[in-house]
Amino acid sequence: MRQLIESQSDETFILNLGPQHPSTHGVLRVKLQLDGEYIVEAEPVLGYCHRMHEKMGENRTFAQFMPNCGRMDYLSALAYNHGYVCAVEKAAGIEVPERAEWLRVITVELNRISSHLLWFGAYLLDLGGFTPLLYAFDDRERLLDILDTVTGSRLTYCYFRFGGVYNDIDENFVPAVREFVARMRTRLPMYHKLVTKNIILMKRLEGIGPVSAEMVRKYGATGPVARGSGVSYDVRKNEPYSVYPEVDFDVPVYSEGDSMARYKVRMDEIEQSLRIIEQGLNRLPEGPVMAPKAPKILKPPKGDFYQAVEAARGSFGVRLVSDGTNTPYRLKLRSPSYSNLSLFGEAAQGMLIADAIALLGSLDLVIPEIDR
Amino acid sequence: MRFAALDKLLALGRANSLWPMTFGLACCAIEMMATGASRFDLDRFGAGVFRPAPRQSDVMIVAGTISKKMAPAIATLYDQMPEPKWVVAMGNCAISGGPFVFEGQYGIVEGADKFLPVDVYIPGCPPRPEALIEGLLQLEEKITGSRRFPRVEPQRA
Amino acid sequence: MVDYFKELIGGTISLATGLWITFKYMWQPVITLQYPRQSVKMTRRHRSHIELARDSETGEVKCIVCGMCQRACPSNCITVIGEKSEGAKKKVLTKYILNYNTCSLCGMCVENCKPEAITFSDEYNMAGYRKEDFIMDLKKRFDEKNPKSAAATHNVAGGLKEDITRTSSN
Amino acid sequence: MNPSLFSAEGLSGVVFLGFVGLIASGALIATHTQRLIRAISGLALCLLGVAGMYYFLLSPFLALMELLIYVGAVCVLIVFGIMLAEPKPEQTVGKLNMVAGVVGVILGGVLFWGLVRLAQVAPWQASAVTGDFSLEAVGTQLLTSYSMVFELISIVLLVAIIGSVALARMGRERSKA
Amino acid sequence: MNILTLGNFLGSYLIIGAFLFSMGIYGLLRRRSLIGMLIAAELVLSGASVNFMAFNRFIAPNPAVGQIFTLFIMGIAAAEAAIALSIILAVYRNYRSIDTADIADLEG
Amino acid sequence: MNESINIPWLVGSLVAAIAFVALNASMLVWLERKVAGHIQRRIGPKEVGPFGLFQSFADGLKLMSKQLIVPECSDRILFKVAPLLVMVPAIMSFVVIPFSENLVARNINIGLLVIFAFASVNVLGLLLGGWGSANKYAVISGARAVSQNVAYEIPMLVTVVTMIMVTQTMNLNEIVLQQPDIFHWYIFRLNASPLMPVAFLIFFVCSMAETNRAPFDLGEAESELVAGFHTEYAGMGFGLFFLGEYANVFIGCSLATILFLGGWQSPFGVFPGVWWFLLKVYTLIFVVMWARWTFPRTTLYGLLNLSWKILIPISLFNLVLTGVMLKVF
Repeated sequence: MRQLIESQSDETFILNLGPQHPSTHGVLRVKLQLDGEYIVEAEPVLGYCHRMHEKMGENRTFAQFMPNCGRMDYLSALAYNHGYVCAVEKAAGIEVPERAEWLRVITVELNRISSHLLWFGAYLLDLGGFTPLLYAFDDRERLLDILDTVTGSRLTYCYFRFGGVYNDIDENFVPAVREFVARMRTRLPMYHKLVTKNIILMKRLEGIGPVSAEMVRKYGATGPVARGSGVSYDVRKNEPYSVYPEVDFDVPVYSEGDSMARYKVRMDEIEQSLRIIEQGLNRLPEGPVMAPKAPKILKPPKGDFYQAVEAARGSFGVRLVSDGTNTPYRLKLRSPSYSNLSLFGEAAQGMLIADAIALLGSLDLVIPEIDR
Repeated sequence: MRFAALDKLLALGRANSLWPMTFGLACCAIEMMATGASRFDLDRFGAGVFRPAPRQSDVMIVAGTISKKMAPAIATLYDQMPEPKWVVAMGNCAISGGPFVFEGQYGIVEGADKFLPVDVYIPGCPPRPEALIEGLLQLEEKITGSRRFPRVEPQRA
Repeated sequence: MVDYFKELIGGTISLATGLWITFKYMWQPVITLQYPRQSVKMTRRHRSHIELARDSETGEVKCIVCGMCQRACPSNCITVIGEKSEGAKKKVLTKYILNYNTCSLCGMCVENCKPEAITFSDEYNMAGYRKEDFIMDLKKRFDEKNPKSAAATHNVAGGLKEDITRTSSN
Repeated sequence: MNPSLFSAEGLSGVVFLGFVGLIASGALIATHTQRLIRAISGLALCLLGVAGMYYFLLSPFLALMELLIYVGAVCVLIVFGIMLAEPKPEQTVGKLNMVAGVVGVILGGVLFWGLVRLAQVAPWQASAVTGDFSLEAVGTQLLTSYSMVFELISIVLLVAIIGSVALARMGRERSKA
Repeated sequence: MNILTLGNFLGSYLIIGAFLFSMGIYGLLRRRSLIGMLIAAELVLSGASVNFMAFNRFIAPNPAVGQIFTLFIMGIAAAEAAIALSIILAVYRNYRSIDTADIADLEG
Repeated sequence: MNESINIPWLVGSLVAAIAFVALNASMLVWLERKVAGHIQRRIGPKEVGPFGLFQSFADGLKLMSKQLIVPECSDRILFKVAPLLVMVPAIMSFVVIPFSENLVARNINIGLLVIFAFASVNVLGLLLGGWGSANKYAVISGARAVSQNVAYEIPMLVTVVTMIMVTQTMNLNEIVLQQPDIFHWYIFRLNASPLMPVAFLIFFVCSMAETNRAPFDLGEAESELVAGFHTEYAGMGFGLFFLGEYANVFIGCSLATILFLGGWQSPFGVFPGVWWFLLKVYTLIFVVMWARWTFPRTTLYGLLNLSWKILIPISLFNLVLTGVMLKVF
C-alpha cells in the first residue's frame, strides 16, 4: 500500500490538522499530505505553545523555577516537580527526610493515575466515545480533591521543595487515599468491560500504528510508548531514584507495538501505581517533611548534573549546569513527548486519517511539554 | 417597545445557549474539560455543547498561554465565528501572559485582550471549574443585563 | 468460518455488555455539584490569591514590610509599599499591591514570609469584566474586611449556606 | 376544459407547469454552467422534473424509482466523480468551443424542431387498453413476458459493476508504473 | 386548450421529451469535459424515457410495457454512469485531465 | 389526475409535518442531552425552564439570530441549497408515515418506496453541502457519508425486500394492520423466517448508519474531521442539518417500528393508537441515543467490513431463507 501511495504524489493534497483541532490536544499542528484518506506524509509542526521554560530557568533562581515545573506537563506536574527537585538536590547535596520521599512517591503516583485517567478519557474522546471520558473524569475529580488537600492546587502543583515537600499531609489524607485505591480497583474492571473488550475499540486499535522496538530506539521514545513496543525501560527500575528501589512493582511490557499495546500498558500502569501507593501508605514513616538544613538561598557548586525521572509519558530528564551562582547557567529539559511525537511522522505513513488519530492519541502527547 | 421585548427574548436565548469552542491552549484547557465533565456539568446552563468548528460556536474560551505563533491562528478562529460572539479569557496566561511574563520574554502574547475583545476575565492559574462557571454566568449577566443565579461566598473548611 | 461466527457473537456480547454498563449508570444518582446553587468548602490548603493575615491580638496586619515576598515571587506580582512615620520604630504597611493576573499560586511568598503575615484566601470563583479588577490592594481589602470597630467578629458576612459534601456513592 | 386555478385540476396543472419549469431550467443549467458541480445540480433538478412527469403519466412507482436511481445514485456517483477527478472546485469546463457550440445549437435546434413537428403531424391513435397501470402488472409482466428485460438489466448491471471495478483498479495500477 | 390542462395531452410530453433529447445532444457537442458529456448523455436518456412513458400512457395497449422499458433505461443509465465514470477516472489518472481536447492525442 | 386529492388535507398535513419535525427535533435534542447526562451521571440541561425543557428553544432562537456566514471560496448556491436538500426530503417522507390508522397524510400503496426515494436524496444534500463549503474536512466528510450510505443501503434494501416478500405489500398502513398484537409483530413471527429478530437488528443498524448516527457518525467525526460536512455552516444552516438529522432518525425508527414492531397497534390487541406508535418510536430513538453515548466510533473500513462481510451476507441469506419458507409453508 505504501509503495502504491508514494507513486501518486501528484494526486495528493495537504490537510492541516491543527493548530486548532479537536484531536491534537491543544495546539499541535500536523501537516498531512493525503491521498484520499491515506496519509502519504505527516509532519508535526511544533512551537504553538512555546513558553520559554528553559530561558526562564536561566533567568530565575532555582526556587523560582519551581512553578514552571508544574506547567510544562500539566497532567503529571508532580513528576516534573520531582525531577527538578531531585536534580537540584543532587547538585546541592541536600538530604531529604524519608517521610518527604515517601510523600513524594505517593503523590507522584497519584498524579500518574490522574494523568493516565485523563489520557484514557481523552483517547476515547478521540475515538469517538464520549462517556468513558466523563467516567474517567469522575475518578479523576476524586483524585484531584485528595491532591488538593495536600498541595492546595488541582492541576499545576508546586508542592515539592528542595529538601522536602511544602507541607505535611493532614489526618484525612491516608484514609482518603485508601478509599480511592479501593474504589479504583473496582472501577478498572468496569473500564475493561466497557471499553477494552469492546469490539469496536479492539478493531480500531489492534494492529493500528505499529511501532517497532527499533523505531523506539531510533527516536528515543520512552515511557508507555516504548513499553508498548517491547522495550522494557522504566526509569524507576533502570535508574532508580528516590525510594523506588524499596518499592515492589512490575513494569508492564507488551511486545505488539500497536495502539492497543500502548493502551494496555497505561491501564496496567494504573494498577501498578495503586500498588505503589498502597506500599507507600503502609510504610509512611513519621518525621519531618523538610530537611532542617536546607538552605534558603541555594547556590549549588559548579558542575553539570543530570537527573531523570519517570513521568507519566516517559523519561523526563533535567540537565542542570551550575556556575555557582543562585541561578542555573543552563537548564536543559528532556521531555518525553517530544521524542514520542517524533515517531509519528514515520509511523503514520500509509495510514488512514482515522487510524492516524488513533496513533496520535496513543502517544499521549502534552503539547506544552513538547514545545516547552 | 415591541422590539425591546424581542431583543430581550433574543438575549435570553443567546445567554442560555452559549456554545463554547473546543479550543484548549494549555493547562487551563484541562480545567475547561473538567468543567464540562460530570462533576461541574456546564450543560446545565446549555453551555455544554462544545463545538469543534468556530462557525457554530458563540463563545471562545481562551484557555491557556497564547504564543506569538498561535496568536494569528486564534485571531483567524475568532474571525470565523459568526456574530454575536464573545470571548472569555480563562486563566492568568490569557489575561496577561501570567507567570510567563518576564523581562525579555520573546514567545508569548501578554494577554488575549491585545488582539481580541475580551468580555470576561477569569483569573487563576488555573482557575477552578467553579470560576469558569462563574465567568460564564457573568457573561450571561452581561448579555441579559440581569443575573438569575445566586452568588456564592467562598468558604473554607 | 468458526472464527467468523465467534467474532460475530463475541462482538455482539461485548457491545451488549457496554450497553448494560451505561444503562446501569444511568439510574445511579448524579454526581454533579450544582455550582451556583451548591458549593464546596475549599480545603485548608487551597491556594487562591493571597491575602493579609490578621493579628488576633492587635487586629492589625502582621506584615512588617520586609519585602521578602516581593523578592521571592517568581513572577513579580507583589509590590509592598510601607512608610515609616516619624518616631515609629517599624515601617507601617500602606499598600500591598498584588497583581493576581500574573500570579502562579506557587506559594513562595507565603513560604518566605517570616511573620506569617500572608495566607491564601479562599476566593476560588473570581471573574470580572475588567482585568484591572484583579490588580488588588490587599491592604485596602483587609481594611474593608476588618473594620476597626468590629475587629472581634469578622466572620459574620458568610451567611447561611448549604454545606455540600460530595455525594460519596461508589 | 377550463378548470379554475384553485380546483384540484387547476392546481395539478400548476404543479405540472412547475415540473416543466424544473425540467427546462435544470436542462439549461446542466448544459450551460461553467462549473461541473452546478451542472450536476441542474441535472438533479431536471431529473426531479422528469420524476414529476412520470407521476403525471400515472406511474408514481417510476417517479420514485427515478428519484431513487437517478438523483440518489447516478447524481451522487457523478458528484463523486467530479470530486475525484477535479481537485479544485474552481475548475471550469473551459471556454466555449465556438464551432462545437454552433454545431450543437444547429443540430439541437434541428432535432428539436423535427421532433416537435413529428409529434404534431403524426396521427397518434390510442389503441384499446388491455393491461392496467398497477405495480402488480409491471411486476408480473417483468417476470413473465418480459423476463428477458429483467435478465438483461441484471447482466448489464453485473457487467457494469465488474467493469467499473476492473477499470478503477487498472487506473490505479497503471499510474503506479 | 387551457395552459393548466397541458398535462393531459400527449403532445406536451412529446415536446418535453424532444426538448430534453435535443438539449442532451446540444450539451454533448458543447461540453468539452467528459463528465459534462456524461451529464448531457443522461439528459438524452431522460428524453427517451419520457417519450416511452408518454406513449405508454396515451396510446400503448399495455401500460406495463412502457414502464418496464423505462425501468430498463434506468438500469442502463446507472450502469452507463458507473462505467463511464470509471473510464473517466482512469483517463484522469493517465492524463491528469478530463478535457476532451487534452486527451485527443493517442500517445498517452 | 384521476385520483382525488384532498388539497386542504394535504397542505395541512405538510404544515403539520414541518411543525412536527421542528418540535420533534427540539424534543429529541433535549432528550438526547438528558440521556447523555444521566448516562454520564450528570444532569444535563436544567437551568433553562423546568428540567431544562426550554433549552432547545433557546438554542433555536440563538441559531436563528446568528449571523449567516457564506465562506468566500464556497459555491454560494450549493452552500445555501444543501441544508434544504437534507431537510425537505425528510419532511416529505413524513407524508406517508402512518401515525395511526387514519392519521396519515397520504396512504399510498408504495409508501415504503417513497421513504427510500426521499432518503436517497438526503445523501446528495450532504455531498453537495460538503463540496459546496470548499473545506477539505467537509469534502472528505461528504465522501465518507456517501460511501457509508451506499454500503448500508444494500443490506437495508435487501432486508426491506425480504419484508415486502413476507408482507406482500408496500403500503405502510397495511403492513401495520397485519400485526394486530405482539404475537403477530413481524419481529416475533419466526414462522415467516427464523431470522426475523436478526433482520430487525440489521435494519436497525442500517438505519443508524444511514442517518449518520454514532457509532457510525463518520461524517461528522469530531476528532478527525472537525465537524464534518457542516464545518462551515453557521446559524440556521447548521440548524437545518440538525433538524434534518433528527427527522431522519425519527423516520428510520418509525420505519423499524412499522415493519417489525406493529406500528400504531397496541401489543395487547386493544387500544391501538398514535400513542403506541410514538412510544415505540421514541423507545427505539432512546436506544439509538444510548448506543451513541456508549460506543466509540467505528472507522470507515470497519464500517464497510461490517456491511459487506456481515450484514450483506446475513441479509441475503435471510432473503433466500424467507423465500424458501414462503414457498414451502
